[in-house]
Amino acid sequence: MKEVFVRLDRCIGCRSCELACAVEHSQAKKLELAIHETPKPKRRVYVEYIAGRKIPFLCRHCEDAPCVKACRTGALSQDPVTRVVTHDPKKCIGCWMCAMVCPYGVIGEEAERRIAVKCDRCPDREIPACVEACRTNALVYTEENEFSEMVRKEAITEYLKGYIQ
Amino acid sequence: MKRLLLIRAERCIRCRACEVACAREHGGQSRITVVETECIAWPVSCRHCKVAPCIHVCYREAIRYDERDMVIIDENLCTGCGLCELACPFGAITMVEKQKPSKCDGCQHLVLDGKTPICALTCPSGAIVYESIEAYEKQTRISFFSPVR
Amino acid sequence: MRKLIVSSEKCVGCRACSLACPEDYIKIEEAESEISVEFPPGCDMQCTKCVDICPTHALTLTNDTPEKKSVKLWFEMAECEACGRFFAPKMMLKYIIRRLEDTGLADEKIAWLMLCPTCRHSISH
Amino acid sequence: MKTGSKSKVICPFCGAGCAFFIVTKGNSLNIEYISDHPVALGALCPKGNSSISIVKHPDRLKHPLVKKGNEWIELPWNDALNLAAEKLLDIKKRYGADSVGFLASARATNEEIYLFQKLARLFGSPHIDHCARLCHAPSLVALKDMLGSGAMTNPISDLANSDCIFVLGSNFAETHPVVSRWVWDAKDRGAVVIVADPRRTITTRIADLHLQLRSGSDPYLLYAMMKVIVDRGLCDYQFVRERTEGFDDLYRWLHSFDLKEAVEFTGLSEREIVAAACHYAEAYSAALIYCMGITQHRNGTENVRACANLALLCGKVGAPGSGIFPLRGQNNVQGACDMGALADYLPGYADASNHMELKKLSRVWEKSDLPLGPGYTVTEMTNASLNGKIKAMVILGENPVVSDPEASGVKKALEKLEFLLVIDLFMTETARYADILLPAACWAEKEGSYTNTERRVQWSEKALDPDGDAKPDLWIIGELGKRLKIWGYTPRPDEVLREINRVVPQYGGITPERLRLSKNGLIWPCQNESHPGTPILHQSGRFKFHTPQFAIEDKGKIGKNNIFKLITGRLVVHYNSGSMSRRLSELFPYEPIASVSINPEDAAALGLKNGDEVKLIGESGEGIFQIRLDVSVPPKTLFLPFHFPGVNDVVTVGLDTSSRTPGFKDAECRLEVV
Repeated sequence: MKEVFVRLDRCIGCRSCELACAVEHSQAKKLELAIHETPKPKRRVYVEYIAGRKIPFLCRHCEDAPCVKACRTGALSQDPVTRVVTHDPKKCIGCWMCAMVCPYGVIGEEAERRIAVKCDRCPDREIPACVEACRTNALVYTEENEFSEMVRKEAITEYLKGYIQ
Repeated sequence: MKRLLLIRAERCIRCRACEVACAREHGGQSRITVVETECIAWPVSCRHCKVAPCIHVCYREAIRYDERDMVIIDENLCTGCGLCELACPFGAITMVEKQKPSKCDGCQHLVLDGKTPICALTCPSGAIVYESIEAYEKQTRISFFSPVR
Repeated sequence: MRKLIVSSEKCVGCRACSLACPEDYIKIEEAESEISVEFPPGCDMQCTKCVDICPTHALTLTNDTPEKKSVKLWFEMAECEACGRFFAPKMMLKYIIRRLEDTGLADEKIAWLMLCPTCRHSISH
Repeated sequence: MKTGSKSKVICPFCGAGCAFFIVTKGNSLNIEYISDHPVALGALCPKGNSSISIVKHPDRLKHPLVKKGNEWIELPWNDALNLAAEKLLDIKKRYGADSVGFLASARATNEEIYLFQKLARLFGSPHIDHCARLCHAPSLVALKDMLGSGAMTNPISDLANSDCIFVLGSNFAETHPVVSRWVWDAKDRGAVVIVADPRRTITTRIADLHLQLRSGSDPYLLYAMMKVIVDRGLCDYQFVRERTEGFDDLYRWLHSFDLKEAVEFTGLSEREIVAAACHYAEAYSAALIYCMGITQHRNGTENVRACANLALLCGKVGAPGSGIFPLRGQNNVQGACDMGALADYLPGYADASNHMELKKLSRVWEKSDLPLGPGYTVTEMTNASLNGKIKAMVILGENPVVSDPEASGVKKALEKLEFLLVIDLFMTETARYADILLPAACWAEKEGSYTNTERRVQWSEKALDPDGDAKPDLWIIGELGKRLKIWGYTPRPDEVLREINRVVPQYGGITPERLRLSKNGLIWPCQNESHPGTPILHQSGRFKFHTPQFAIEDKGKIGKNNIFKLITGRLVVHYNSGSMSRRLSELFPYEPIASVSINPEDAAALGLKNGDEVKLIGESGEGIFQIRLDVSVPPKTLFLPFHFPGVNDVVTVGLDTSSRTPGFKDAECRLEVV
């Protein structure tokens, strides 16, 4: 299955992913229209500056997702095949159990309705909006083995560079 | 940003300070219960849901939101039927003597004065916090990727 | 003396009337997996508390002469899925599901309603 | 009486020294939290939250009582005090002044404790001690010797700045719940928390690394860690070179120390020891928290020395986030030590067996021939009473019948006394043996200063007048002194504190005026009025390494013939001897009886179920307790909370040689199914 991988060393903290995410989850799906919408479009990916590093946080769609377990009403559900955790706003009662058990802190609040919002990995798109928007390829949407292969290749290139010099 | 009573369950040391403080503040009946299992403990109290089942189920409209979006019970309208106790997804409403429901009112008397609810004030380990979801989640994210770990 | 008419379809066995009655005319009997509510045929009080309080409008008081026999309704109790305790009449839970219809929460079965309030304390389901 | 008032008081329970406001409105009391208080940001544990119920508790003593035969007779204050003084003077005349023992309370104010020890010493008895002897006397002896001060080096909130927190023999989440906030804050910053404890406690839930070592093998663990650190070159050589002495001896000793032996003895794997050592030594700043799991052993002083050695070796002393944190138990036990209510120390930790120091003190007190120390300690006093060397005792708010080991012996000793004067809030187990029982005012009913575990001296205000005839301890001690012809008048707290300023050098600048004005109190050492206080000790100065000389006797009895290791400890909802917490309806229902925790495997082997009763047989006493199956207790070990009378009947232990602290945690007992 494809996952969104994060390459921490590549993130420059430009927050393009946050913007793209909010636009993607607006009604109009266009930046110039989205900014006037109510409820205000909300990002589901968060870039944090921690001790000089920039780290994008987005839902890891955990295999054994604590948020799904904690959800009383079944608003959060996990696809049995893709393991994507989706949130049904109709069933959400705004109790914040999911936010309290999430180890990554990636469940946000839709301020107007006071219910949870979280990454749904852009069901309407081939590639999630945040990945597409990332200028530095800090976010990668790929298969797990392809990602490790990529990292391996990069590492060997780096190593060879030093060797040749 | 609306501030809420949120729980950092991993911090709970099941000391029950919240229960004692809550009982003192609300005339002897604690509205928060510390639940413990072998590996974790956490305080259970009303989550003040936005779509609150207890409000929907109450046919007398005795349960409502106050100015700060906390779910409160109007004791004068309540008949003690126990529907809210059964409807609550968290078991946070208990019926006490003479079938009066007892549930967290988010320390309405303190919060309206600009203070913090008593359980969040007294929690020695900082397991109960009174802050916005935004701030809470940010704290979670930052502590997840703290530098030394 | 007024006649008390009970609608057995509407009553869910919530016990509110019994608690409201100032004279304890409405009697509750609890068995292991069942609960019974016994309504008197009539009432000589000038109060309508039970009628006012009934969530399902199952009770009416009329000025007819009451019958001799009292009405006894039996309700099956629901069993907690986690601890196996009988905690509430099944009808009452059904009524709650009906009340929650407009929230979008109501499926044919709401997960947490199958647990007793104590078992709902658990952090995960 | 002030009505509708708000007074800042210090919590009467543990040593953390949380402050809160008592709000009185007519007859009702309530708590208002101080959310910017430095100890815990205004948080209170369940004990602190229920503390105001003590004030109006119906069991409070209201009048002085005198025992006539088997009955208590109420007496006016004047008569009771006259009678007490008469008896004491009579015993002094017949047996000499040193036949009277004095036990101070670690929960009275500094002023009261100072005046009490002054009373004892001016009366002519060197036998003054208090319950620090039962907990942190080894810290006092060892740390004073090695670092120069026997107290916690950094404030509690400084734990949040640590990168590694090493917890030894402490269950602070239950004993000092407010400490856990700062440990969590450090952890959120990325700190590593290592907890060494034979049990799996609430504290070990916080831990990243839990070292489940065998009870009593702490020095082996510590020296094994030091050996790893030295072998891998992880010590702070600059610190060792510039600021310490005696490293060579320790190095040589460590060279001959066998890691395998430690692995065998502690029951830990070598990997765990190495991991703990590397985390501690490599962290930028590291804190070492220890508590009674270290001190209450027959080699308690040696254990504390090992802790200090480790901290010195890695240079983790005297910087923000780096220090040694012995958590003290009572809200003023630090102050009681500072005030010299100890058998071997005068006020300000001057040596009681030193003639020069006594001479200095006698100049201030204007009386020559002060008694030469060291006097009897808490446990020695009861023994001396059994030998007939102590004939009378004055006990200020202590409960040795519950808190001392071999409680049956203590009871016999108190019975044997010719005269026993007890000053307390309640009819405690000890008070029942008194000849005269004087009712004291509780903490909210008097004013004075308290020193918490981080050396913070705080002023506690008077919130209300005592019910009935109860009087503040200071007044009682003053009046008693007047009748014993020691001084002419009863001083006020301010006057006593001013005398403390002159006598105790660390308190030189902690004047009543400054204390009342300062919001967060002052942290000693504070030598003069312009000194701001010293939150972090040992930022400069030289320290001494200690060359270990310990031997752990393993009698090898445990595990055979139903002999179990017995660990006693605290529960979060109870406090020490329980004379307060067992009376509080808020706390009592959580833990109503002393139930003994046992590993389910052991219980299954004996055919025991939850709630069954067993008989525990110690060397000098026995008791019947209920069983609680608990996986957190290791096999062949029992855990018993010591807040209940009867628990210490089972505990029979030897004393630590240097500090004369009983090794509570070394106890063993035989279990019999009833």
